[in-house]
Amino acid sequence: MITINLSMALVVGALYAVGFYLLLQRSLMRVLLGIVVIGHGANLLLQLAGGPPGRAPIVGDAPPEAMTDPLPQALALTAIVITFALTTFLLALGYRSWVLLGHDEVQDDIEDRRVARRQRPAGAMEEESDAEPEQRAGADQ
Amino acid sequence: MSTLVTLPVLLPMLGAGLTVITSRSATLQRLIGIAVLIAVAVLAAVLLVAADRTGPIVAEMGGWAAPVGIALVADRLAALLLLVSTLVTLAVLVYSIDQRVADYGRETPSTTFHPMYLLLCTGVSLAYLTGDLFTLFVAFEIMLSASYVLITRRTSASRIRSGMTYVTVSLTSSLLFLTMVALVYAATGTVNLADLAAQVGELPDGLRTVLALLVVVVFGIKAAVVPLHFWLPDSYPNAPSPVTALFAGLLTKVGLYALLRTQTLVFPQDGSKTLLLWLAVATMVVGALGALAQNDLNRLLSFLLVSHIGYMLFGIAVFDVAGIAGTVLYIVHHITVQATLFLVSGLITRRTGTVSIDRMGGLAKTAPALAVLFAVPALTLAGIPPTSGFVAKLALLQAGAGSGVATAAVAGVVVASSLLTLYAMARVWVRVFWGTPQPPLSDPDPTDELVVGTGSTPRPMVAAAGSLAAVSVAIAVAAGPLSAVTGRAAEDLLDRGPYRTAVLGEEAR
Amino acid sequence: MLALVAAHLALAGLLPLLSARSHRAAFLVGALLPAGALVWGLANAARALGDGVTETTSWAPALGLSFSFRLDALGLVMLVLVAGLGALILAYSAWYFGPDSPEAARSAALLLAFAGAMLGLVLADDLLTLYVFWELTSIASFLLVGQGGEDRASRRAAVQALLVTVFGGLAMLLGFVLLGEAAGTYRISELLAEPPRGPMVGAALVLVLIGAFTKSAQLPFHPWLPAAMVAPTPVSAYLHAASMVQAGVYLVARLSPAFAGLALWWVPVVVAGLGTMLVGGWHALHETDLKRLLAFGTVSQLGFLMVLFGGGGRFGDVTALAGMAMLLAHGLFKASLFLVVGILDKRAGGRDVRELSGVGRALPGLAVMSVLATASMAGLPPLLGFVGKEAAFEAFLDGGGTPGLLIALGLLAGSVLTVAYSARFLWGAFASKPGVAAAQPQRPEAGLTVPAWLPALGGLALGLAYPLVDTLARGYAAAYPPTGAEYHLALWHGPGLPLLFSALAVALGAGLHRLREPVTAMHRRLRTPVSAQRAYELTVAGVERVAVLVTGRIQVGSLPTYLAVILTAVLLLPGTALVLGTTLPDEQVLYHAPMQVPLGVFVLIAALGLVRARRRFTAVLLVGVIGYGIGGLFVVDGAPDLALAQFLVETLTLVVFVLVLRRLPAHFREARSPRRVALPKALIAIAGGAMVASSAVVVSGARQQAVSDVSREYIRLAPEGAGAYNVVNAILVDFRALDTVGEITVLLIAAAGTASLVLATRYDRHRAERVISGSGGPEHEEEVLG
Amino acid sequence: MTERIPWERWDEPHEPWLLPGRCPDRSERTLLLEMTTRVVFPTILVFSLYLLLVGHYSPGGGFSGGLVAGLAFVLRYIAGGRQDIGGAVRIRPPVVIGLGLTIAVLTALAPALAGNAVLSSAMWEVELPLLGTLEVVSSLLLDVGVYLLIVGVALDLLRSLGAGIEQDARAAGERM
Repeated sequence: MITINLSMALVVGALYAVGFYLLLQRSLMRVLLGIVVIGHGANLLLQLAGGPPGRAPIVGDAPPEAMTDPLPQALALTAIVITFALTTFLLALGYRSWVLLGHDEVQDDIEDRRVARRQRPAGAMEEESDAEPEQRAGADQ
Repeated sequence: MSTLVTLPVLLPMLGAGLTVITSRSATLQRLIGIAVLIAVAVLAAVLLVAADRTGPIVAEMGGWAAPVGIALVADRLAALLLLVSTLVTLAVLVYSIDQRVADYGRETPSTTFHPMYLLLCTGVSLAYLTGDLFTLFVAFEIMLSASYVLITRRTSASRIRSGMTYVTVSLTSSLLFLTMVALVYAATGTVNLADLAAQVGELPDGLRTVLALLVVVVFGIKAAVVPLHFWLPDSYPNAPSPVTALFAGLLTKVGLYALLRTQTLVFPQDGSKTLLLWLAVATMVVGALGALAQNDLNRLLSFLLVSHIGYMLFGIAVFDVAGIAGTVLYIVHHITVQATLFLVSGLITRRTGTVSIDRMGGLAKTAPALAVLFAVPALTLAGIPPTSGFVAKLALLQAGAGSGVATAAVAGVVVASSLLTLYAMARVWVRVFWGTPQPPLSDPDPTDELVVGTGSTPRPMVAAAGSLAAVSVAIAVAAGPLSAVTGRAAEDLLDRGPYRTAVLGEEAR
Repeated sequence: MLALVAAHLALAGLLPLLSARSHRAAFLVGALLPAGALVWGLANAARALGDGVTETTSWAPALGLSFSFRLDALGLVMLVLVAGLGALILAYSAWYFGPDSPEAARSAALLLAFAGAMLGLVLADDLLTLYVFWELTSIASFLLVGQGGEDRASRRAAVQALLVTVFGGLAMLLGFVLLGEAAGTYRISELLAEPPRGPMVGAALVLVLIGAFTKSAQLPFHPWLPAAMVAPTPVSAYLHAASMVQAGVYLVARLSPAFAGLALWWVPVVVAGLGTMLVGGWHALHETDLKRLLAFGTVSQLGFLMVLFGGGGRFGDVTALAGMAMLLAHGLFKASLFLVVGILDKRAGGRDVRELSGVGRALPGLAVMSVLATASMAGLPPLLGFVGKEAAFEAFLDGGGTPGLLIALGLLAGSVLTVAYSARFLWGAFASKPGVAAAQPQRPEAGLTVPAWLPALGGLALGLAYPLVDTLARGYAAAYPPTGAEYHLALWHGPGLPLLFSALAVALGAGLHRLREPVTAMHRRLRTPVSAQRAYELTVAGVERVAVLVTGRIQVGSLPTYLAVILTAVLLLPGTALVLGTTLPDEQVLYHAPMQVPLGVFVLIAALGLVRARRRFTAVLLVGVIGYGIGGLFVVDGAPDLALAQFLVETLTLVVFVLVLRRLPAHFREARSPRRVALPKALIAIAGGAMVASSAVVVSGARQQAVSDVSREYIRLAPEGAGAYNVVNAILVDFRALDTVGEITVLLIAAAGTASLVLATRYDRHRAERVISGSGGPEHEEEVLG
Repeated sequence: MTERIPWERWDEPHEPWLLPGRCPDRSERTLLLEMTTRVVFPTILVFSLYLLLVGHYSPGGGFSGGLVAGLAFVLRYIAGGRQDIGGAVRIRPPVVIGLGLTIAVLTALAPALAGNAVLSSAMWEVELPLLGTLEVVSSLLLDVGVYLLIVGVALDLLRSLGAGIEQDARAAGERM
């Protein structure tokens, strides 16, 4: 049986696409919004995983067979709170970055760039690159 | 007995709650932290013995049998990893307390450190013990969010970038994890791992492959498998050394553990073997080459960490009793040794005032104790006999050699990257411990204000790092019983029967 | 035997304590242990030549790891060399190192540890046991060559020795494992009894040979050995002449009885051995440093030994007899000669051929002893070297056919070189040279001369007592197919080709020495473009270069790139499987509830607006709109609890965002990315979204029922089991309460982390000087405390 | 907390509950919002408690209750600034959070002392005058822990992201 319909799949897909796009930006704030949006998409997907709409799973209010699947709701609720918590944290990180650096953009790693710029080994094992020719000749024997 | 299974999770959590409340008292915080971890270590040892004798021990949370309730399962694998991890967390905690005392005196409390540290341990314990996919997600979140706080604590301008990289990549992987959970539930209607073992088997092959590969990617990010590893060398080295030691020792291993658990229990089909082999090769080679390109001691160690993840992945790829047993043994060894190396690196940078190996020298003369303390884990990591690294590597090589030409060829890559590891270590030795002694840089390294050379190595810190090195030695000495346990653990994992029966009852067979 | 080895290692650990008081005492105490090992070995000689003395201690049985030892004829010969020379050299060191030499303390402990490891290596009856000690000797060699690592030459030499020998060692380990897996055992005695065969075994043997070649400095791995001569002389004498470098030869000797019938085994050994013998001998002819001269001589002799032990299976047991004799002879004469060089270096002011003059006249005793040792090296009767060389020629000439003849000729050429460099050594060390001031050597103490005399005399004594050597060698050679006529090691076999070859070697060698100057001039002209040392350097530099290039290319340090790689991995792995391996379900539903459509459109519009938003506040508001829209969808779905939580959390999220946005600039400041960057990002994002959407549809097609079995149980159990009618709440606080506890933990962490990040900011402005090792400043902590 | 009040004056107002103690800047204040907040605040708190208790029967629970209470404090912060929160809650937010977690974990562990499974719950029926029979479930205590923790988190966020950032801005000489 089909539990996830096309329109909802489209909404989920669009949320992921927008989220992924924002995730790939340099501003930490946009990255954060991307994460929030993907989180929304994931929670919606989780809820949809439970099956088609139905009555709220409250015993007494509805017959059991008409109820929606309660487990994904519980899981999604947990996930929502977790996403919220991490969002807050990342927001604080962005704020601190702004305070320290004057911007909240994600910079490239300095050390990585340093390695990438190096054309040749900075002195292989042991200052080999600057070994005197005589010494090499001696070692050639 | 089943209550004991819950305590490794709940005790650190309780400890965290209490350390938040007692955050004004340094002594109380430290006492709580150490007491909790000692208790967990003892518990883990008891669980290991019990699980080895009687099979997996299950705690049904709330008294609800799985899959209604959440089951915590201590089987040989989980109990073993729990024990080793706790020994490492304990040693690292003592080290960082010593460091704090050395830097700021006995009275200064570290408000957020202790709760976060204990919660990280909670997350790790829960990840090992849980028999539920969603709880695994929660466990990862506890562990990771605590790690976010630890890695960004007091970040400075030059370090905040690495914190962002770490947090963002981890959050991305968490969201992919959540997506995976949703898809798995949508397909099967359960999140209990033992239940999933049966349900996933009934899915169409193609769909099962999609889910299995998604799992590989999700846990591959956490485990830093090439090409999903980039974040690790950019972030770990920039944390304070005890934190790096903890992360390097534990967090990637938890990712590997999750991969191992799901690959064996839920997706035991052969489809991803070739893929995993290739990933293992790439991880070993790229990590080892990365290490050779570095001048920063911590980055060098981080790349080596990546390289050795490849070893463990190799064992999973081989996917027979020998391979899985080799991976488990390697995880046990590697958790210990990698943490030790980062602790020692912390001592070295503390003494020299720099992380750049080009600016160090002559430490063998000025700090011979440090030289010995570095040499032991360095040789262990390089797999020089008779250390634990050799034993674990041997187990993997045997698995590779006994499982066909392709895996034997990858065993050759294991050997080659082992040589590169030794080369990297020899280079550190030559640059840092040999040569002419350099005075400690008293003015802060311009690139890195967290490293200030004090020229001293406080004895308690050395003792903490040394005790971890001793654990590493003990693993080598006890290789006999240990390899027997890992062998039995691997049989359990591939059999799946004992685990499923323990969680779901007899009818699951 | 494990106890013996362990005692060495344990005492080595304690020696530094003794060295702190007296270096000499440390060396002498250290010498006692190898001496004891020698005594033990000789006491067990009879048993060793019989069934062998065995001992096994289990270590990790699941991995086939154990410490298994066996003392047999070959082991006994090696034991005599390792322990006997070890004791002598340690005693010699007691006088060699000055009282305040920084090298002494280190060397005493390391030499003794090395002796222990070497003992373990030669006694091992298990491939893995052998490997354990093999690598330990490499590490000991690294530390002994490098010493304090203060000068560059020793650092480079140490690293080269380590890399080359460990490279071989690791290859050998893989070979061992392949061999062990193929045979089902790692016990050498069992392997020899039933040699495994198969394609894997071929690969294994090649790998094992790489190990043997690197350790014994065979072509093309040999340059590390001459380079290692920067080490103190006792170290060179012990490790790099008499024991460690023989390990590769020993390994070949150990395994040859099982595999020497295979061309894959003996051909490479013999070819590499002959080549090494010639190249080493040739280089030795031109060295001016006596130590390097001896080192190249060692290289050459090791090649010779390789030929002898490798050829056993093809050419019969006489090669093995010759090999045993030469193994013993080489250890004795080479140790003695090295010790002589050490004495010259310390007491005669140097070891350069061009500077030493008249030493023979000043120290005639030393000269006599050197003549004795050199004669053995050159193969002159009545020394042990002659006995061995005779047997070698005999082995290949008698019944070896054309290959045998060729090898014998090669050995002859090598022997000529050997005689020539032996002469050069004597000339260089002791001759009076015109135009060079005569040296004024001090008289060396007995502590230095006696250890040098003993092995030299040993060569003479064993040469005369050749039946003893013959018995020993037979114990080993019995493992090979016998050659036609029974042959015994002896000084006199009557005239024949072998004797002629020996005589030729001496005559031609002497001639070559006379022509040394033109020959050396020719050597200079002939310098080859390919050199093994250059190859090593290029390899190491090449690896470094590749490392930097690869790492620089892939570790670009850019977060968006990393995330793009991760997303691409998702697209490539599960995405490909999704496209190739699954099909969309046939029947499709456009929507389940009519309200889903408008709400969905609402969310979509907000999402698209979000992409284009340039103001932070707008973006945050749009995210809020999405959140409320999803809350609405939850209501439609029949999830009021979820919807309530979603609305509340969304509100709180908005509040939190707004609190922070108060201080952030209104617009996103980042520059618009150029099209070539933006487009791939958009493509990856869209593909990712499409993948999630389609996998959702595919996955839901696999589902059997709407409400899962577990959830039916929840609905059934909630009222009486958990006392709750709201099933979702029952799951949260009862059935799956652990998740809830975990989740509030995450909230705690986030709150603490936020406080820690935000409240720390004010201390960044006036950076506290007391920030040490990054564990957090106290002021900051108090702030976070609240 | 407060000194003893003579019994005959207990009905006189003795805390300025409609106005915060300090007024930093008159222009920054909206009296209407402040007044409304002050009136609504207790009501919202009561509602949050209702949500907490009613969770077992209809939508609600510790989560939603805690969030609602948290939002009530947010409202007070928006209306009255950080001093106002300090006036309402005297206990440090991290301690509230820690207490919440401790209660939750202790609730989880308590059944183990009685030999039951960890996190298992017990039920009691309580006769209440007027309201009738009430089923009390021990897992309510867990919900209380959750509630406390979430309130604490909200307060802590107001302390850090709210007051903390404000203080930063003031130190940097900005107007907010």
